[in-house]
Amino acid sequence: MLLEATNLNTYYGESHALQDMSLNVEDGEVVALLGRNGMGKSTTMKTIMGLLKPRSGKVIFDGRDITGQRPHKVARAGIGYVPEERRIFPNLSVLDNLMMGVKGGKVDTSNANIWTIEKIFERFPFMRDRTNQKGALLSGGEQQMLTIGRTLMGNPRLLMVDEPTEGLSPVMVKEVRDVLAAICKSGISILLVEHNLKVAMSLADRVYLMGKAHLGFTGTIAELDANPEARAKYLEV
Amino acid sequence: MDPVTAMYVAQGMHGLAYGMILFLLASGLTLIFGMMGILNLAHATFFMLSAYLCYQVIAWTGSFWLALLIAPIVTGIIGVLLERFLLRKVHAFGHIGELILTVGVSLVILESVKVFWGTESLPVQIPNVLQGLVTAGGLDYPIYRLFIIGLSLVILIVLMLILYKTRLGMVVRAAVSDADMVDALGINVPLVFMLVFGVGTWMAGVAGVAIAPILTVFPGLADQVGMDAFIVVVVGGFGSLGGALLVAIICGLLNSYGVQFVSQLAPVLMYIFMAIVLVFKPMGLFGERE
Amino acid sequence: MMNKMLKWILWLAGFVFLILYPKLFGIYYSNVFVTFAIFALYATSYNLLLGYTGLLSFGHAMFFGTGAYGTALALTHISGFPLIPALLAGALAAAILALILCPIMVRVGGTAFAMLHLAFGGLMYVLALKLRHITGGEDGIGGFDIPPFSIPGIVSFDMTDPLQFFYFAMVVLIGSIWILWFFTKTPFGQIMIAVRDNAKRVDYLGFRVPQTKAVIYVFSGAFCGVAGAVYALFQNLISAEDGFHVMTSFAPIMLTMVGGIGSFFGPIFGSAIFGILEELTTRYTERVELVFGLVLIFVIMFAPMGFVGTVKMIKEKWFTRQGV
Amino acid sequence: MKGKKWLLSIVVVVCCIALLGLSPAMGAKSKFDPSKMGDMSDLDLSNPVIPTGDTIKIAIVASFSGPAAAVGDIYFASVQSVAHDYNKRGGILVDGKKKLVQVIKANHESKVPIAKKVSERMVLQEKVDVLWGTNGSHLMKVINQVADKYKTIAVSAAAVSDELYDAQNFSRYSFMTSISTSQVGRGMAYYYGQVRKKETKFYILCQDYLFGHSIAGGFKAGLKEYYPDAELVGEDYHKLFLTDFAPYLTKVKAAGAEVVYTGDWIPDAANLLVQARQMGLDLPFANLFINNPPFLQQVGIEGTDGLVHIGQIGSDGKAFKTEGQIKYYKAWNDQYPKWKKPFDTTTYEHGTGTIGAYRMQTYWLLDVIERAGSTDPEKIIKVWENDTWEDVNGTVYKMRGIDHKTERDLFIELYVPPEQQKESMNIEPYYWFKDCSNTGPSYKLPADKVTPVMDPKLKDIRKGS
Repeated sequence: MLLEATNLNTYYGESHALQDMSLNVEDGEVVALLGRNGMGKSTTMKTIMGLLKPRSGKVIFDGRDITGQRPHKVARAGIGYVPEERRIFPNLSVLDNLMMGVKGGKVDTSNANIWTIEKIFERFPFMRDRTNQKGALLSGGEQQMLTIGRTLMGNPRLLMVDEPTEGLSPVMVKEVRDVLAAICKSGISILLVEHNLKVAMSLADRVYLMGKAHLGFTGTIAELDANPEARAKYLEV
Repeated sequence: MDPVTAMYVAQGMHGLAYGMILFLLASGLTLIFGMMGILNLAHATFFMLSAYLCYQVIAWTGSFWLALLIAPIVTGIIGVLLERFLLRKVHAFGHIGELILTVGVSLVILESVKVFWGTESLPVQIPNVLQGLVTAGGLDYPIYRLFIIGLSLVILIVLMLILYKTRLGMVVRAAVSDADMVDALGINVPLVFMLVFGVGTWMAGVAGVAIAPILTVFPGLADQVGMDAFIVVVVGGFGSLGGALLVAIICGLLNSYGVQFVSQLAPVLMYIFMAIVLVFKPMGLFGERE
Repeated sequence: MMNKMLKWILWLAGFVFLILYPKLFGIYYSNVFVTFAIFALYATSYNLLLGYTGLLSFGHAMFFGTGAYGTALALTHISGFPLIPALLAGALAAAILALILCPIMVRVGGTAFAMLHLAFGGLMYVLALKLRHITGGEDGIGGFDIPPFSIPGIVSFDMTDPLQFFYFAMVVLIGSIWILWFFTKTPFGQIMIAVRDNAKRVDYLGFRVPQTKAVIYVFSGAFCGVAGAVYALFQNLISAEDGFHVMTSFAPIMLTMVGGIGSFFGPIFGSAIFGILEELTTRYTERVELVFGLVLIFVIMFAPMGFVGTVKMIKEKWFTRQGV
Repeated sequence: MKGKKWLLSIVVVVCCIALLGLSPAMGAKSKFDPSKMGDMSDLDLSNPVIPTGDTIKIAIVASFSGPAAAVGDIYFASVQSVAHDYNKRGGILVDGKKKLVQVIKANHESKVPIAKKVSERMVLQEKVDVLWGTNGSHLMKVINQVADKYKTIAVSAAAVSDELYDAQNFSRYSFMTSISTSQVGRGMAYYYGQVRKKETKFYILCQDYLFGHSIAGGFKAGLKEYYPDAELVGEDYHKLFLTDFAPYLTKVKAAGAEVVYTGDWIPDAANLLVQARQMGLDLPFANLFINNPPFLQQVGIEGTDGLVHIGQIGSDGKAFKTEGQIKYYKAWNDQYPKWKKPFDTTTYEHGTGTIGAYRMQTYWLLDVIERAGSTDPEKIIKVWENDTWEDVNGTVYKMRGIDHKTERDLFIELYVPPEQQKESMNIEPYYWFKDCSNTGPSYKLPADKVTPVMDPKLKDIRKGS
């Protein structure tokens, strides 16, 4: 088991945003976390990432307890986080944005499996021509790619991607999907929060459905397909 | 140069010198706010503390240069300790908490200064090499004020080089716009915070030492300069070094030419400038982030 | 039923206590109490904004100062001006200032809101310093005649008598605090809380957020003005320093934080705590600022929810333990 | 024979009364007598002996914290030294009982509301007999208001604005023993116009508040009166606690001024002068507050040479002309080396100058109480109004009955390097401070040339009372 979160309870002030949330991700697996707005999907990710501190519960990553650790420690343990709203650094150039993702500031060129700037450019060719452009000047889709690329520069073993296709054009949505599929193929596990059910279904091996602040349903894609009640209860508006 | 032109040029130089002092103070303030969202109301107190430390180092060693080296560093270390052991702990309670905490800290420092050094004005001499005037084209100008302008420029250039040419600078610039994200990328942001806080207070310390020989060192030293630096940060835009530099110089010039032409209104000009800018750009001239 | 009765008994006891207070403690402590009540009203009006809409202002001294100057100027320049209109002049002046500012203020929030207030507060301060012929500058205006509180033909109370002024101030200040409290209980007050918690949702529900903010803003400014007006009457002097200095803007923030943010009565407790603290420190030490600094640090480090929050927490802990 | 003797004695008595009452210059009603001083060898300001219980209580309402905290210490040192003297003499007989003098610090923190509160506390709770104040006219105004309201004697020993005792602000419980702004202005103008007659171009640079405008106004009025040929080449008012004086100084330079008249106090006066010298502006500064030793040391001998100080205490020429003056001086100066913080700085080395003025005013106050034989304010007022009293240097102080301002000679002191200071410091070691300028030549400005202004409206008001 790569990631194992058990019985997480997180609060925003007095409101109980996450109730006994549990999930796990196997090595090389794509897991989708689905549910309607405001159910706690992003909260789950933030809690795992250490951006929010759970009051109780446990997060084990690769056999190590990372519960409530500072985000940079979680990141160094091997979790890459691609947040909602993309959150690139608007005042930094494309290249600097990518370099921000490098842990320790230096790219280890001795290891062939490591992500380098060159590899990122191969994957996202548009960046090559715009290395010195400020992040703020990129389009939404490009910013999304940049965020993913930036996270990849840290060589994560697990990528947590929050709503990557939100607000993108259909062409861009497809491109993001393809990128994620390719990343998965390269052996990186993915935990995905996605509104676009089609994209999610096409990528995921398993799904978790969230009700208000808690886990509603869990199973493989096939099991979800076979369970219209769960879909009605947790997904349809 | 005829005497009238010389007077105007001299006023411009005064404005520049005061503006650079303001910049030294404001740059730390604006970086700290930009990165951490902390309105450090103790910032000007560090400026005052450093002036006292400067006095003390000179009293012990007789060397202004040693004071210029040591006093800001000690001030910076105290700043680091403040960040590490107090501010970091209250971060979770929001900005008002940090604000009140820095007010508390500034009061404590102010009183401690009085316990150690008393309340009388203390003298600091200009070092011998920097005494006197330099004459050029009919204009006499104090060497020490030129030194202040020069020193500030050097610090400004070094600061810019670090910010725009090093990885550390990149991290700082990134953290100004989104500190949490930088943390989530595996960079130890609390450590960077502590460093920036230290550098910020160090620069306040340099400003304190630089101004000590012009002013007597007394407990109320921080009040006016502190408020002016605050205006610079607000008008320049939180987190914007360029904004701080530009507005600091504008404020310095408003100050000196204000005295020259509309003496009675001189202190009001800066506030009117601030009010006008903020009405049209509530986040300041170069502020972006809410 | 019992609860209601207890409440009434408490109110009555408080009322009797206030009436007897000057007799019990003498003129000096009566004056101390008036100061406390002025700052309690000031901080409570301020907290209407901070605690209920989450808007942090660094410049509320301008309303306090405008209220004080309004009253003082009215009494200085209009001979025979009666007491209540003078008080209202202060409140009105502050309300008008708030009205003028609110088109600018309501469209911003967060840091920008705070900084705009810092700017305008600072501007008011330097203007008060500079327009010496109107405001008296650093020295302020004072020595104006305090008119008696009179209902023609029925009664007249001499307001220069500390005792009679005490009762007058209590009626005005506690009355104002009561109005503010009542205000938070109205449907409008409830919307106000909703604005703080989720401005977007209130917008969806059809209430206009900027307008809601504007009403609260003016209301808060006006009552800060009342506090200032009473202050001017009480001190018989108002100067730029007391009226408009940034520390005067800071006072209600500190009182609110120490008393407990997000609670209506927090600022009142804060004002009481600071009042008592000031009494003690000025008596026993010259290091007044050191004590205040340490108190602020202590509160933020160990009791960030302030007095009310801490009491609530202790109470909850105690009750849960009882439950077990 | 018998009849003639009777007549003669009447003539003598009448003459004596006339001499005493009509001509203060011939001898004041009372005076400071050094020979009566108690043993001051145990005067230790850092460990003051302060009696408690049934005492005569003097509250020093001043700033003991905040930026001006040093001022409170100076007041305390001055008043406490006098109280110590009286206590060593066994106290003062008031209301049938010998009472010691208790000095109480009342910290107004330089804030108006605190000043009011602490003054009220002193009156209502500590039951002090005298409120002794203070730096800042606006604060003194508050003290006077409290004094008036609760009928307690107040002494303005350090606030110098004439307006405090005009028709609007006058309180019969408050007495102004200090110099006033109109006296300073007139005195300076008299010196430059009638004594020195050299410089003609003056620049006024004062602080922008009531006091600054008041002291500038006094000088302008004085120039009109005593120096019509003088030219005012500039006039500026800067804000308090200013950081950068350079823009003002550049204007002063450009205006071609020969003398800068400033009402600034420390630290503004110090910063003004330091920055002026740094900018190569070597003009004399005429000022009331520059006699502060630490500041003089900072600016150094060169920087302070030629300064012109106006003082309310001093003497014409040599400072020490009588044994009594030396005894009085030594009572302080001999004890100074053993004092600790904050009384170990050069400010406290000599009990003369500003400190001397505060001390003398306090001696006058206690002398008045002694003669009133009571701490009853009414009795004190009766003695003090129109009182004349001679200080240690022989200067006669007259408390003007109508507006409670003090008429007295003033002194102009020129600042010179240590080796020339023996002109005033005529005893060992023949200089005041060895590393900075101080009083050398000094001139007396006769009291009738420098009377403080009087608000004419007061005459009508006080007749009614």
